[in-house]
Amino acid sequence: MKVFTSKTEKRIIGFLSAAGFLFIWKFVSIHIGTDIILPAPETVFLRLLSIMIDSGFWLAVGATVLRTAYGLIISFVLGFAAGIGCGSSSKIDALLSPIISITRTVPVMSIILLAMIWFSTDIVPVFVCVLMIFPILTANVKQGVKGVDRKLVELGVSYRLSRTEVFREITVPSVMPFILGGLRSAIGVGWKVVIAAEVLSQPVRAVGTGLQFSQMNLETAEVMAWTVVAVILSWLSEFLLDLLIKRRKWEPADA
Amino acid sequence: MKVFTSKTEKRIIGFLSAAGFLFIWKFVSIHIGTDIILPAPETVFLRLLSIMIDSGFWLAVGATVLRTAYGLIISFVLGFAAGIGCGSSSKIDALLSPIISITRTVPVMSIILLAMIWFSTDIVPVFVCVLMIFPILTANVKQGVKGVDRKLVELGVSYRLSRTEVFREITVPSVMPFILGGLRSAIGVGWKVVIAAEVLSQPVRAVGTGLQFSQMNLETAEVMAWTVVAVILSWLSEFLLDLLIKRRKWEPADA
Amino acid sequence: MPENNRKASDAETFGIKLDNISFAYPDTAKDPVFRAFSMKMPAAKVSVILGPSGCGKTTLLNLVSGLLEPGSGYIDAAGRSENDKGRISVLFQEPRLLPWRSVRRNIEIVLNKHLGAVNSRKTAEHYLTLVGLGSFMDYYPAQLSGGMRQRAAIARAFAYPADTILMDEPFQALDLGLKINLTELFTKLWVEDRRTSVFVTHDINEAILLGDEIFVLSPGKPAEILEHITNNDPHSGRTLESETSIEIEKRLYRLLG
Amino acid sequence: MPENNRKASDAETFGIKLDNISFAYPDTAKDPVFRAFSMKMPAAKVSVILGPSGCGKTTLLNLVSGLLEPGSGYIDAAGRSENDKGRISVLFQEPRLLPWRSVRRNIEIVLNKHLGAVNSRKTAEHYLTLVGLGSFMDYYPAQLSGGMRQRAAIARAFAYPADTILMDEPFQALDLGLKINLTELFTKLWVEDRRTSVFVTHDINEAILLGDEIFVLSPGKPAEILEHITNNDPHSGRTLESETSIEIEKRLYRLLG
Amino acid sequence: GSQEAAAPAEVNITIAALKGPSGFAAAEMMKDKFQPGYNVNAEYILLGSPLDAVTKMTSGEIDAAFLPVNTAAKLYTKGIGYKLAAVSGVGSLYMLSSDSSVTDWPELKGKTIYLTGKGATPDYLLRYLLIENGLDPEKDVTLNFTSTPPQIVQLLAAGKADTAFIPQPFALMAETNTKAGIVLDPQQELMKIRGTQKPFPFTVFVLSERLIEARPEAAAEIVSALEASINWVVSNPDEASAAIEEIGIMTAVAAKPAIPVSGIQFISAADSRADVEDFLSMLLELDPVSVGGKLPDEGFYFEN
Ligand SMILES: Nc1ncnc2c1ncn2[C@@H]1O[C@H](COP(=O)(O)OP(=O)(O)OP(=O)(O)O)[C@@H](O)[C@H]1O
Ligand SMILES: Nc1ncnc2c1ncn2[C@@H]1O[C@H](COP(=O)(O)OP(=O)(O)OP(=O)(O)O)[C@@H](O)[C@H]1O
Ligand SMILES: [Mg+2]
Ligand SMILES: [Mg+2]
Repeated sequence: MKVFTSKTEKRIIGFLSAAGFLFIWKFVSIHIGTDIILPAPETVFLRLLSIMIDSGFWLAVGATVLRTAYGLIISFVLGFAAGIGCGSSSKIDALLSPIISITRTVPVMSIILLAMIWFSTDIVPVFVCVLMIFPILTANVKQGVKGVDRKLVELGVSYRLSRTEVFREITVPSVMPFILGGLRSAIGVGWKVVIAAEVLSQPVRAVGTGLQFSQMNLETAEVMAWTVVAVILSWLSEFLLDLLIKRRKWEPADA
Repeated sequence: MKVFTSKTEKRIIGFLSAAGFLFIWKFVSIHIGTDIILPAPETVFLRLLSIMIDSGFWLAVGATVLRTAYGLIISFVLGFAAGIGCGSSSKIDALLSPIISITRTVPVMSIILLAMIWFSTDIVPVFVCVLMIFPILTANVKQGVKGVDRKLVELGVSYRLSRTEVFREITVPSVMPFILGGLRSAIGVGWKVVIAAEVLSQPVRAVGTGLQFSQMNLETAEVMAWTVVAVILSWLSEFLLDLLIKRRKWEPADA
Repeated sequence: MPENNRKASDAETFGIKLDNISFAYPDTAKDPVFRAFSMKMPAAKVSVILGPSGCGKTTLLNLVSGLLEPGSGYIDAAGRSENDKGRISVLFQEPRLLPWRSVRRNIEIVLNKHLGAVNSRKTAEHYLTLVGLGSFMDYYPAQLSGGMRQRAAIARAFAYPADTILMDEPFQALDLGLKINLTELFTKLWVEDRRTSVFVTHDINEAILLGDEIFVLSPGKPAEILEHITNNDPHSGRTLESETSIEIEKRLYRLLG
Repeated sequence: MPENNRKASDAETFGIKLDNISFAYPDTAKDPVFRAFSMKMPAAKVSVILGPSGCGKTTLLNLVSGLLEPGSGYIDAAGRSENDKGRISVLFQEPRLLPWRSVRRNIEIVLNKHLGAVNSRKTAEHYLTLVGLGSFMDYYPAQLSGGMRQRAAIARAFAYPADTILMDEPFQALDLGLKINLTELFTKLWVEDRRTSVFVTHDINEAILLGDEIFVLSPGKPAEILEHITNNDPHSGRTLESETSIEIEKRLYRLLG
Repeated sequence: GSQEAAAPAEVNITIAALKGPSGFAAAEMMKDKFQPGYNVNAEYILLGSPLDAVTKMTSGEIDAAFLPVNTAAKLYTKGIGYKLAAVSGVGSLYMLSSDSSVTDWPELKGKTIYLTGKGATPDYLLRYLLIENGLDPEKDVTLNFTSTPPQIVQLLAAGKADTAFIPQPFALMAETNTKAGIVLDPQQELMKIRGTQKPFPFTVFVLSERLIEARPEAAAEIVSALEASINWVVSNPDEASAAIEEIGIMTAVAAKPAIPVSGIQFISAADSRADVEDFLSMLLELDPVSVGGKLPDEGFYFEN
């Protein structure tokens, strides 16, 4: 049975573990001793402030946020559609699964080559992101659809609910947890992939470009600063998603 | 309601869509016209045969398979443990989530150097893989645990089943679909990540290194050949997992 | 989908016919539930089905409603096939309420298409009040007691404008008082527009009070019709004390007791 | 966990006491289910609880079994708290079988710890046969009819070596014949080792045939004890015709009918 | 842009430089957005990687770019029409080691050497030099690859690596930030072995045949502009490094010390041909794949 823990208590624990993490970081950095490998937290923090002053910084962040947003939204739409399709009709499943599993399995490296030919460097990361996320979501949604309570579907059928009604009233609510679960983890991956792709494809304005540039100049502190930015970004995004999830009523979901 | 489709029918459809894919590939390659960007399928196939003759090929494949296997197994164990923990105790959740979300969000680019310092280039891809997969699985399992039917848990409690019994008889079976769903998609990502990391860390023997090498030399056909290898590998792995999933009895899972 | 909600007038044209059907569940195919089974349930009458647990009552209803297809043979019932214009209202053996919807919404959902939003709401609330859930309309199923869920499901089945009503042990898990009220309620509603109804129950009194035709199924597979009793007393004002009733009760006790 | 399965001898030392408790569900806190509610159910006796749907019977059982904690007040029952050595066997209002286990395994699981693998299997099969599921032991819950699932749950509750048995409408969804058999079965088993039992039902006849103490709860919240009837006739050989029975029946009908 | 050579017709071209030292050469051109005239409008872009340049060349998006010499040759032999217009940089690779006992190539025996890009020029060059010095690249040494030179510097700093084969300016960074110092000069070694006069050509400047055919004069202007740009960069490091940061190739701080050591140097196609061919033939011996199977014919060189 779940142990009840108060909000504040959670906060404290969370804070402690974060603090622990910082402490370890500081410790390791002292142990390593040279800034070009692992600078101390405070160094990174100061550097972060200094790069945040630059206007280019905000443009870069904005660009990356946009890319990730596009990537996730596209993946979500595709994944949702494909997942529903594959989950509810084995024909569609048979039809799509080869393509999906190819997209799921083609290494990023190989795709980036083509992507760079087909799209401008600005779009490559979005493309790669979709390629990476969309199969995950599809799998999740498919899983969910297969898990829909047959008894409730029967109910819908006998009461002659239209396909759309069954979909809206029964399928979607049952699948939601799966989708949100998938999306929740997809978001994290999304940021990672977008930034990785940015590092490779080097758009003019991008967090990834920032990372790569500062690494080329051996500015490890700056590399870390950009890293912190990336981390904060995806935390924010996850936080927002969680709000969204909370907003769903229909919580008492048994019986 | 699900439309029933015969195995053979599925096969046919699947075959068709695969054929369609090849056709499009061939068409585009003709349209593009130069091997450097997109060689024709048959060219790639021939090149594949030629690299397969080389003994180094099999060693490389073997090494990559091992890395992915390790990466997935470790992620699975960690993800399972963490997911169960976070799902069943909000204390543990509060404690782990900061660390997990950091691992989930730190860009590969930033972590890979530390990885190289800590591990030999052979292990770096495994490390990166775990970093990428483990949060996904954790999220999935957590989702699943939260979804366990409260009524069944109550049953377990009133009949005084030990924690382990409740876990084995109620939690695990309810969580399984989530885990397998997660694993199913994780495998795909796993291969991608391992290979990507191999491209970056370039172990002596690795599919990623092969990719990178042929890319350096603009041998696109070879790049594609390696890609095909990667795709086949992850298909095999998914196929195996599906067998595993099928083997689970307890199918009629409603009532 | 027809918009007109059929009234007694043309209800006569309907009826339920099972013609020499056979059915077995795929994974227990060795012993079929029905084999060469035939049955006629007249239109505009209440047919009650009695029979030991596991004999095939629910399966029978699912065959009639079209959720299951017979392995062989032929079934005719108004609104059975997607494309005919009739409608069937089903009360399952479990409440089958959508966990993520309030009780009220659960009923509105099945009405919307036929009555439109406003009337759906009115109707839903009307029937919920009839089954005594007037003050629980905004509760979620998980917040209700077993019997209350059952009543919500009953409200849904009654509210749905159908030509045929199939009910699987509707009044189980209800206390005596409620059973009586709801039995009376059903009679009251039924006499208004005599819809073809099938009523699965274990309660002999219910069978007597509600049934025009009483079918008793045999235990063991395949199931057969052990007995078919017709009761021509008018519905309103039936009592358990009338000698028809007492006489039927005796016969049923002999078969089931 | 105690290995000894208590016998009548020391059963006397047990009993269920609810002392001035109050309880409300968090999300419907405005109207509590119980307020300043007290009740004593004697040891080694069968207490039957009757009451309109939604009055709080299931809640009461959950409070006794320890699944729910009272907001205030104090509850004593053998095996209620994790760490005391008694055991409670609960029959929920729904079968609550594990979908991924065969019926047999479903029962073995709760027995294993107390009887060991071999005996668990024997016992499970024994009780399944008693409830008439002898030929369905390897079926999965989804493959059973509603009543069959209910019977599987009954077998589990009876098989579990407990000091106290709580049953929430155990015989609902069962046909008359089965009801009678199972009532007799329960009596037969009960007289062997008179375990403290609480029996929630809607069926007045059951109440009369099984109850030593009959409690009738009031509708509406908070629930109160409307009536408490004691029946000292010996269990074995009780009939509905004895004048005690008839007299009790009258009183109950007046309260519930 | 139009293929026609009709004098009045406008031609729009894109000149691409790479981030990193190879981009230094174009600093002045890019700073002033140099226009060659003859109705040719030049636009300048900065690319992240040679790969990016290659894809844009194959798709004809760019008309001028800086590439490793063997990549240029390979593209030419594969018929992606680009000619070598000049050498913009010569080799500036160095062998670093924290073990000062290494004073000559044979002493690398048993060492683990870190370098970038399996299959890239440094890889081939190192193998060649090792073999020439009687070492077997597979047995006598261990070659560890990473993706970028900075990582190697960091590995040196971490003491994880003790010997590395990296280009400038990273060799310099390593010297200032780690215990490792330059111990061997492959340029000298190669000149000794091959008997050549100049360090081997490393980065070359290529022009699209499309441009050359449409506007030969403009092409010539661009080449001389590059020469001017290179000379400017080499002779005024301060302004140059400022410009380099402004363009976004590198930070001024990192660039200034890099400029003198990074082997930036203009050699016309004509003057470089001999050395280029010599270097390519060396690669050809090592691994035909690296240059596209055969030496490029004289059409490869744009000699105005
Ligand atoms: N989980 C819950 N959350 C909120 N309210 C609840 C919950 N469960 C039950 N209730 C309310 O508590 C009251 C008593 O419920 P309970 O299940 O005890 O009734 P009951 O006597 O068992 O009825 P029945 O005979 O229909 O099972 C009901 O009014 C119900 O609405
Ligand atoms: N999904 C299923 N798969 C396999 N067998 C099934 C399935 N559902 C029911 N059965 C079998 O079919 C027979 C009839 O089941 P059914 O539910 O129709 O009985 P019933 O008359 O409704 O019993 P009850 O009164 O207990 O509800 C039973 O023996 C049961 O084991
Ligand atoms: Mg049934
Ligand atoms: Mg109840």
